[in-house]
Amino acid sequence: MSQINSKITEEIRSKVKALLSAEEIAAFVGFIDGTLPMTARPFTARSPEDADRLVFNSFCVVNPAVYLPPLLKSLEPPRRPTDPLPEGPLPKVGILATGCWSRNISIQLQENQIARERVVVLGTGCRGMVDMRKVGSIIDGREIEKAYELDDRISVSGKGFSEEILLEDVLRDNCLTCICPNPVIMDHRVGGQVPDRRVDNRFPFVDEIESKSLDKRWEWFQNEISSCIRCYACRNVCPLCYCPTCFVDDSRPQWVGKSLDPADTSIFHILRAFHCAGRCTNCGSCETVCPMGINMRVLTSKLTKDVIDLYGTEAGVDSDAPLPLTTYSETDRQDFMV
Amino acid sequence: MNKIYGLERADLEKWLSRWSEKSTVYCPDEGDGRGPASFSGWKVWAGDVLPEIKPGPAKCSIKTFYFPQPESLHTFSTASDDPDAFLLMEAERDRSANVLVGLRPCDARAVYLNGLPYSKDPYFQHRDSRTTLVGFSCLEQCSTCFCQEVGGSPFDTHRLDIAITEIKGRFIAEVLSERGEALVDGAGGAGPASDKEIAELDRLKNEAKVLKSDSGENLKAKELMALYNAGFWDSVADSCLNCGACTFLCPTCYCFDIQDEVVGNKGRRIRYWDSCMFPLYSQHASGHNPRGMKMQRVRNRFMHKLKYFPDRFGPLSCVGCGRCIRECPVNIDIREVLKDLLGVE
Amino acid sequence: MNPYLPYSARINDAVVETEDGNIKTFRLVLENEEERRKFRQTPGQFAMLSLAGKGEIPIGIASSPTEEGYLMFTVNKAGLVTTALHQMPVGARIGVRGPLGNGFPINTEIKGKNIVIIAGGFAFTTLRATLIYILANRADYGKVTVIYGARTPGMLLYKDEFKEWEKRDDVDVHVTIDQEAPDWTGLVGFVPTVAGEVGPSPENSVALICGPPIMIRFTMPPLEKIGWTDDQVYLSLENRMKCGLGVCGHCNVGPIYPCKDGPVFTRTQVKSLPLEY
Amino acid sequence: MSQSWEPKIIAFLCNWCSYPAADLAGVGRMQYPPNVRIVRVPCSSRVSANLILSALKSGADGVLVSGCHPGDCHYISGNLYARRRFALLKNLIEFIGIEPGRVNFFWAAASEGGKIVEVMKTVSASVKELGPAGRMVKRFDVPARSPQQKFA
Repeated sequence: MSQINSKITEEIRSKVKALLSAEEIAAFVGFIDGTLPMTARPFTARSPEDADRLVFNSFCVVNPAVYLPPLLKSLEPPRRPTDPLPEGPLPKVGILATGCWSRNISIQLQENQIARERVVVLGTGCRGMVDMRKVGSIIDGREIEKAYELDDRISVSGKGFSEEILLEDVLRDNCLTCICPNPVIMDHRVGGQVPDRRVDNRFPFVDEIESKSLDKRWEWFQNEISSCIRCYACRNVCPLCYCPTCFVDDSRPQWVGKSLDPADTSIFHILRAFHCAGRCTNCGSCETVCPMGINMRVLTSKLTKDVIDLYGTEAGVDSDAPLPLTTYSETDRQDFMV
Repeated sequence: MNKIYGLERADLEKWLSRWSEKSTVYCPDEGDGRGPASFSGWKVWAGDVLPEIKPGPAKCSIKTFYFPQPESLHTFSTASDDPDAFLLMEAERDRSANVLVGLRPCDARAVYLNGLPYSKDPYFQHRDSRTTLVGFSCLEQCSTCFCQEVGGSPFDTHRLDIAITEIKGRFIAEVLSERGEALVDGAGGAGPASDKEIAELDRLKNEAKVLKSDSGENLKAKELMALYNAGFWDSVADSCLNCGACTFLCPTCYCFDIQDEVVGNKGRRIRYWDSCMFPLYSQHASGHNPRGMKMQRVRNRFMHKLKYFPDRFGPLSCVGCGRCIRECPVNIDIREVLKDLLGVE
Repeated sequence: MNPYLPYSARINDAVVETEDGNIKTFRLVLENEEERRKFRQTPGQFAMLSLAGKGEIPIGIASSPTEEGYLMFTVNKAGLVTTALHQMPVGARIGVRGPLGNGFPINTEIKGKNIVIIAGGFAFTTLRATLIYILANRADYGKVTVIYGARTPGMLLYKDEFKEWEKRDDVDVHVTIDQEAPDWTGLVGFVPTVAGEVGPSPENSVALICGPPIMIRFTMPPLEKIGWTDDQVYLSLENRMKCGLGVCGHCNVGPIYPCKDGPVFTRTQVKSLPLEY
Repeated sequence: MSQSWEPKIIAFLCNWCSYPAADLAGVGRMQYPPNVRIVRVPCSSRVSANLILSALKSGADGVLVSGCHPGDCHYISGNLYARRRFALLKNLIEFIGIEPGRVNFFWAAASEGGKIVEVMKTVSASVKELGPAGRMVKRFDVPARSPQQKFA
């Protein structure tokens, strides 16, 4: 067991147990061990006993901020949509937050999806999460039956094999280009501060695609999305996606056809990414949860890169700075225009 | 008594090339492991060697084959000068004969299960009647496989036309249907399996059967509303993202939606996969949604598979392939739900 | 036979029913003579109306099989297809797929019984079919009582026909509106209240109730008070439907598919189901 | 490609400057290419990515979006917000391989009838140069995503 992560786990458990026992929070969003090796299941702890099941490890790949707005809403007393919020304090929710997760919480605050006084953030530094696909290619696609985590390595074994893998070799690409491993907002700290990662190039994949010719880029894009089954896992796992009616569900007009037409799937991916422009925190959930292994994060990374180039903003890092697409400058570049 | 043949690898390859003469032969397509997986999961057999068939079910289920995404039901014209404008005509159907080699018994069982609600569906039946399924029994199961718990078996033969079991480098082919016989008859080159091989096959089958429990009967005996009102649904739903990954990868999730598409003055009515995980699935035009809450939708998915379907048709609508367990972004495990349901008094 | 392929029909007539203009009754004539002859609906059944390029919608058949040669559908403008349908001119082509569902058991369970029809607002459509059928086979049924209400006089359906029915002495008609309105001389009050006042005897009777869920909920207590039981009450369930054949999955209420097993159920049956409609 | 092919271009013009500019061009009997189809919108910021991509999907060979000059927006700053979105969108769709000339943005004041005609001519010519749009256009001849059709 990883010393660092087991210490964080212990601290989370005791802190959450205390918060839940004292009824300071009604629920806590964290992770428990999954039923398969190297998985962590997002979990909502609602009782002090639940807190004992919480864990933190290198397999917490889903950004828990996605659960925050609906969970807060569900804890409000039932009322009609037009009725005002009842007077007095409403139940609070605790949440575990690493750097990127806390940036998403910050964005949700900026976009008025959640109220700061109802959220208790347990912040922890993050050394990156594991990409199962990278692990899979190292062990040649064989099935992992047992895995355990050490501080800098993972040991995996299955039928006829047993290997130790360096954590650094199997971290997700978004974690390898992480600029913000420590939380930007927090109420309680668990674990220690994690040193910033040295990142020479934050957008290697974007650069790689940009260097291709137009036709090659189209070919890459079409190939990338060709296996999309439109399960919308990437959309649903994204903490930025909270519209009551998504553009894919609009019927009048219908922006996106419902079946697997390449034009429709292209538009879905472009618009999904575009809606994250200037808001994406590079948490990597979309890419991780895709059952088909589509690297759709390249699109949001491209937008992030352009936002930095053009408007100099970093999503969710500075909660006082407005989000880039909710503001403007009179001197914004317009050399793209005819 | 089924005919049982014993083949060397080369004999089997010879069979495949003979079949290729009259039909299109497909085999599993796992992709190269890098980049996105292939959507269809099936590719036309290249005509060379028997493809490697990995243990456990392929990434995408046989649903990609039986329920094309999308399937054109009807076509029509919207041209103002066409006297038949806006008249729906039956779309042209695929006339080719197909042989699918290398699917796992769970996928074939899924075709059998889907055939129950689709018994009168002309599109499904048309495709099924032109498709011969040659399955490979599972000598090795994945940790996510649980077919024995839901009425299947690694040697299940439901809907299979030919079941092949690899024993000590030789392939033992059980011919199970007339369609299977028709394939084998013309192909030649294979002798009957030896008594020893047949005995070994029986032994393997019996061994697998021992594990079988009958969750299906057990759940059928339970009261519907007791399962419906069980306490654990909320905690299952707490983690769920309400995406459609489980339903779209599931071989027995067969729900579809119908929609019209028009390009220029040509139109088509298509049906395509829909998922009960999506809020829009059950939403009325008035805005009222009978399953407006995430928990209700999660519950509906599992209740349909494990209670509603068996109550109506008999078997559970789950083949235990474990795809949903492997691919669920938040590790919702149907085995846990099944256990919870079985525990309901 | 492809059950997904609609019959082709033409809009023969379209009448605006209500003052808000949102409800129209369409009279459709199937283009093929033989199909016209073969199409025999049971009151309470529905059909898929199919607008090529827009889609399909399930709509209750408002005409009785005794009205030969045409089909009637009363359609509320709500979504994509119904809006397009409302804009279609007389003579336009439309697809009809059906009849679908079970319909009221007019020739079995409820034959020979006293019939109480209770409806609210726009839900009178399949009950119109039922009433017309019963009146055409009057001798097969006992006393017939109709209780129908809408928000305002202008929101009542089939106004001319109601005038005719009110004149007849073999059917007892009570039409009510929610609130006093100028020039309205009839009953005022909600359907449940009126149903309580009329107090139809449960003896050898069945009630066919269609309307908004809230109306159904409040109509039951006054009926139960005078001895009505759940298995005497027939309701029609609605849910989002796509195929109408019990395959696509959309309309399921627990284990049943209203499109195939229903839409008509006794209240006893409905009560045994999850509340997912 | 035959010589007679003419592109279809959808122009989203804002109600307050660009549409009046096109109107002025008409009043002044200035000719603009007939393959430009104008859609009047309240403001250039009304033109979402959805609209632009829908135009391409529905078979437009080119898209033109025009609003008031910065500082002149009827709604004070609509076009300034839009400018950021357009910049990002244009980069993104070119990133995935849509030809740079397909989607065009410009500003036109109500008095600039001559300028709008010039832009329409330029865009029309450059789209014609690019040829018919092939990417992101919805068609029916694309095989369905099922193996038997994919390889047929």
